[in-house]
Amino acid sequence: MTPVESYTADEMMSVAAARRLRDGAVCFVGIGLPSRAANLARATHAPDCVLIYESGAIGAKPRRLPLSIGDGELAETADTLVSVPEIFSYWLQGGRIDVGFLGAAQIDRFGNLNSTVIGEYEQPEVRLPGAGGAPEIASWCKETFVMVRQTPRAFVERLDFLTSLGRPHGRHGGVGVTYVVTDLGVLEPDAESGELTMTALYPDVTPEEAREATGWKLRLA
Amino acid sequence: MTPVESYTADEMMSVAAARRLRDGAVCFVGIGLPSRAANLARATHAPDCVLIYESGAIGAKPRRLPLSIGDGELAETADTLVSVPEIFSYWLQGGRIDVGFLGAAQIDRFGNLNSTVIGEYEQPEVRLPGAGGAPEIASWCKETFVMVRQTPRAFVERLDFLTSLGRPHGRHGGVGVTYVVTDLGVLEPDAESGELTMTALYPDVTPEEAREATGWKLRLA
Amino acid sequence: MAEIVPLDQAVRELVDDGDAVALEGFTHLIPHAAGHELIRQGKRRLTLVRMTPDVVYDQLIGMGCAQKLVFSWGGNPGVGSLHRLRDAVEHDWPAPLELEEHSHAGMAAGYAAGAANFPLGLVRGYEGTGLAERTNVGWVVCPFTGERLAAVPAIRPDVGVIHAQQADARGNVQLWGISGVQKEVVLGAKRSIVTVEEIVDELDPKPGSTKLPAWTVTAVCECPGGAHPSYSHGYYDRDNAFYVSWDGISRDRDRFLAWMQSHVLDTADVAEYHRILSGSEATPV
Amino acid sequence: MAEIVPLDQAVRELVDDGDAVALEGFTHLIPHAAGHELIRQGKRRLTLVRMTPDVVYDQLIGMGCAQKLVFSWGGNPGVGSLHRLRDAVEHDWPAPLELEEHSHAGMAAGYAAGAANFPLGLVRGYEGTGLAERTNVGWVVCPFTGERLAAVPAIRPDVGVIHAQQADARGNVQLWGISGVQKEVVLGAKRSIVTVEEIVDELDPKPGSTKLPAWTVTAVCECPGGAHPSYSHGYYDRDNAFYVSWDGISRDRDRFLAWMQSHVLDTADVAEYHRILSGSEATPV
Repeated sequence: MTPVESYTADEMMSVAAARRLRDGAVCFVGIGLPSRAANLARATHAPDCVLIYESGAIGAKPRRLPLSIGDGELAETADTLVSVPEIFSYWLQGGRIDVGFLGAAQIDRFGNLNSTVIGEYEQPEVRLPGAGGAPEIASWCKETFVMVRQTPRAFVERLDFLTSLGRPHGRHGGVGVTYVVTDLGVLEPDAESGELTMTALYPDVTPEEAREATGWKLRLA
Repeated sequence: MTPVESYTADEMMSVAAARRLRDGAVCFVGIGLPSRAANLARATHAPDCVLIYESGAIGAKPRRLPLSIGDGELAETADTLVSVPEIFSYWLQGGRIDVGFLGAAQIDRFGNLNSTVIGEYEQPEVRLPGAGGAPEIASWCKETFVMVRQTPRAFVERLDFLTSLGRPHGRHGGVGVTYVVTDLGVLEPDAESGELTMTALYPDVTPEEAREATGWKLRLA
Repeated sequence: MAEIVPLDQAVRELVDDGDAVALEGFTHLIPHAAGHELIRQGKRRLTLVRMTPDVVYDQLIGMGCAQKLVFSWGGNPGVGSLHRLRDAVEHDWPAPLELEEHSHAGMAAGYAAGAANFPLGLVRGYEGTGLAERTNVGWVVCPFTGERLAAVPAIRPDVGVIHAQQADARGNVQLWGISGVQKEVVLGAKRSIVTVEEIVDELDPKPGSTKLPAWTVTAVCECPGGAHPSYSHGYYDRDNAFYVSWDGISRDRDRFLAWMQSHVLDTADVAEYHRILSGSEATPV
Repeated sequence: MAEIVPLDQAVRELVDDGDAVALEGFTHLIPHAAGHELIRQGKRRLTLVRMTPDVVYDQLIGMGCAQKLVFSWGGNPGVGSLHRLRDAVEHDWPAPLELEEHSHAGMAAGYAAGAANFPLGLVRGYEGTGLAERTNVGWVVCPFTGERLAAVPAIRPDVGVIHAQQADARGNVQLWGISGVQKEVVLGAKRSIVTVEEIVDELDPKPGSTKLPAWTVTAVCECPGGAHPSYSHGYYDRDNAFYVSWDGISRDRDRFLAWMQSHVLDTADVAEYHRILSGSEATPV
C-alpha cells in the first residue's frame, strides 16, 4: 500500500462530509462536492444511503459522478423519477429527507447562507445564481451539511442577503446546519449558543490559519 | 330496415343526451347513463369526443361499456392515466372540461342537485352516497348535463340537501346545468330567469304528464 | 425500511383500536384482504378514511369496527346502496357512525396535503353547497386576487393501507393501472401496510407505474388475490358478479353476519377466503 | 387541438412582443431550438419565466429579448456564472433586466397552481429569508392550525414552450426521463409550443412517461436535436463540453454577439444550427 502523500481540498472536503453520513441516510444532493461526498459514502461505509436529486431522481445510484443534477445517468439508475413539483412537495417539504447538502457564497456564524447577491440587492457587485432549492432544503431536511471553502470573504460577520436559514428549528421541520465542512476542517454549532465552532482541523492546519480565514471571531472547541 | 318499435327510458335518455354532445367535446363521465350517452355519441356523430373518467383515465375509448369508473378497460384504452389528485386539480378544476354529466336523487328548478340525504341530515330517511365528484363537476365543467328520471320525488320544490350548484356562474368556471335529460324529455334553463323549462318532450309524452312528474309548477317552452 | 411480514402480524403490530385507518384504492387495488384481517382481529373504534367506502367498508362498518367515517362517496359502484353503511347511519346498527364527508376534490386535496406535510389542501369549491355547513372545511383568502378558497384538513391517518401488484425482496413497491391516491395515503400516513400480489426478485419497469421506495413503507405483505372483489391490473379482473351479489348478502343483517362468519371470521387468511368463496353463492359467474 | 407546424410559424403566430413566455425543461429537454427562433424573429420585451435560466436564457437576455426574468436559480450548471445574465443585472447590458425570484419550491408550487387554475400555490418556506422581502409572495393562515404559509402567485404564462421526445401525427405528446415541470407549464399556459425529436405514427408506451393529449397543446413542431446542448433521454446525451465552452463564449460581449450571429441569426433552423456547430469551436470534444 502506498501512503497518501497529498490530496486536494475538494477531496478532503468530500471525505470529511462522507464520513459524517450514516448508512441508510436519505440525502438531498446537489451537484459538485455534495454529490461527490454522498457517492463516496455510498461506495464505502454507507451502501444503503438513498440519494435524491432535485431533478426528481429518487434512489439514484450513479456509476460515474454526474455533471448536472439532471444527468441521464441519474434518471437511468433511480428507483423512481418524479416531477419537480412532487419532489419539492411530497418529498422535501414532506419531511422525508435526513440530510440536505448546501453550498453558498457567504455563511454567517449561525449557518445562515447567501447565494443570491454580493453587494446591494438592487445594485449588486456580483449577481449570484439565487436560491434554487436552498431555502426549503435548509428548513425541511432533518439536518443540513454545508460545504464551503473557508475564507474571510465567505465566512462573514453579516450576510449581504439571507437566502436560507441556518437554524429553522421549531418554525419548520429540521434542526438546521449540523456540520460546515471547509477546506480547513469542520465546524459545528455550539450546543447552547448555536454559534458555529471549529470542532476539527485537518492535519497541518493551525488554529491561527482557521481564525484568519474567518470573518468573525472564531471559537475552536 | 325495421322500424324501431319500442325503446327503454334509459335508451331514450342516452340518445337524447348523446345528440347534445358536439364532436370533439371533452367530457367528464360517470358510470351508467352518462357513460352510455358519451360512448354512444363517440360511436356515432362525435368520434372525437374525449372521455375523462374521475378514476384518472383521460381519453378512454372503451370497446364495451364499463361497469365501474375504474374498469380495467378504461385504463387500457386511455391516452394517459393520471392520479386522482391530478384529475381533480389539473384537469377538472383546471377548467379543461367542456361537458360534465351528473345524476342525482333530487333536483330543483335551478338545477341544484342533492345526492347526499333524503330527510334531515342528522336523522336521514335515506342516506345517499354523497357528493363524490359532483360539486366540482357542477362548478368547473363549462356546462353540465343532468340525467335523471322525472318524478315528483326527484323534481322537488326544495332540496333536502344542496350537494352541487345548478348555476355557479361567475363564482366558478362554468355556466352550470344546460340540459336536464329525463325519461319524458329535456329541460333547459330559461335565458332570463334560469328556471328549468321543458323544451322537448319525447314522442307520445304529453305536457300534462310532464307537469304531473314535476314537483314545481313546470313551464313548457 | 419496509419489513416483509405476514398480514396478520402487520395488522396486529401496526393497527391499534381507535386509530384513524385509511384503506385506499380508487375502484382498483382495493385492499380487501387487509380489511378482512382488521375484522378478524376485532379492531374497534376505528376512524375509517376512504374516498369511496364501498364493499370493504360496508363489511368493516357492519362488523362494528368503525366509530367514524371520513369519505366522499359511499355506494356500491354500478349497483346501488351500501346497506351496512346505511343501516349504521339510519338506524345506528350495529353502532352509531359519525360522518365527515367531503367532495372527491376535497378528499384528494387532503391526501395530497398529507403527503406533502402541509396542514391544509385547497379546493375551489364547497362555497354555496350544503357541504360547507356540514363538514370540516375552512377558508383562506388569496393574497393576490382576494378570492376565497375552501381549505380542507390534511389527511394524515395513523395507518395507510393499500394493495399493489408487486414488491421486491427489499420492500420496494410497484403498482400500475389506475393509481388513485395510493402514493399519497402511504406518504401521508404515520405507518403503512402494503399488500401485494407477489414478491419478485426485481421490479420490471411498467409504463405508467407508481413506485414507493422501501424506506417509505412500514410493512409489505404477500397476499395474492388480496384485492378481490376489486381487481389487480395485469393479474385478475374485477369480480362484477360479486358486487351485484353483495347487494343481496348485505341487505339483511343476519345474512350479512352469516356471510362474514363463514368467509372472514372462520377463514385464516386470504387463501382460505378464496377457497371458501370458490364454493359459495357469492360469485354466480 | 394541436396543429403540427414548422417552428418558425409557431413562434410567429403564437408569441407576441411583451408576452410572458416560459421555456421549461429541468436540465433535460430544454427547448433551445425554440429559444433560437425567438431570437431570430427578434422578439422583444418578453417576460421570461423559467426555474433554471441557464444557457438558453443567457442567449435570449444577451440578445435583448427580455425585459423581466422570473426564476429560481440562474447559473451554468456545473460550470459557473451566466455572464449575459450577470451583465444585464450588474451593468444593464444590453438593457436593464427586472427580476422576480423564488425558491425552486416556490416556482414549482406556482407552476402546479397554474396548471390547476388556482390563483396561488403554497410553500412552507420563505419566512425569515430575504426572499420574503424581495419577491412577489403573500401569506395565508391555515384555518385548522393557525400556521402562516407562504403563497406564491400561479404561473400562467402567455406561452409555454417545452421540448419532448415524441408526438404522434395527431399531436399527442410523450416525454420520458426527468419530467421537470413540463406538464404543468403546458397546462398552465394560455398557448403552448412543443418541439419534438420526431413525429411517429403511434406513441409506444414508455415506463415513467408523461403524456399530453393533443387537445391540451397548441402547436407541435418537429425539431430533431432541438434540445442541444441539453439532452433528450433516449436520443442523445447532454453536451457537457458545450456548457463548459459557453463560459468562454459568453464572457465577452463581442465574442458572444459573433457566436449568436453565426450560429443563430445566420442559420435558418435547428438543422443549419447543428451543421454550423459541428464545424465550430463550441464543441471541442
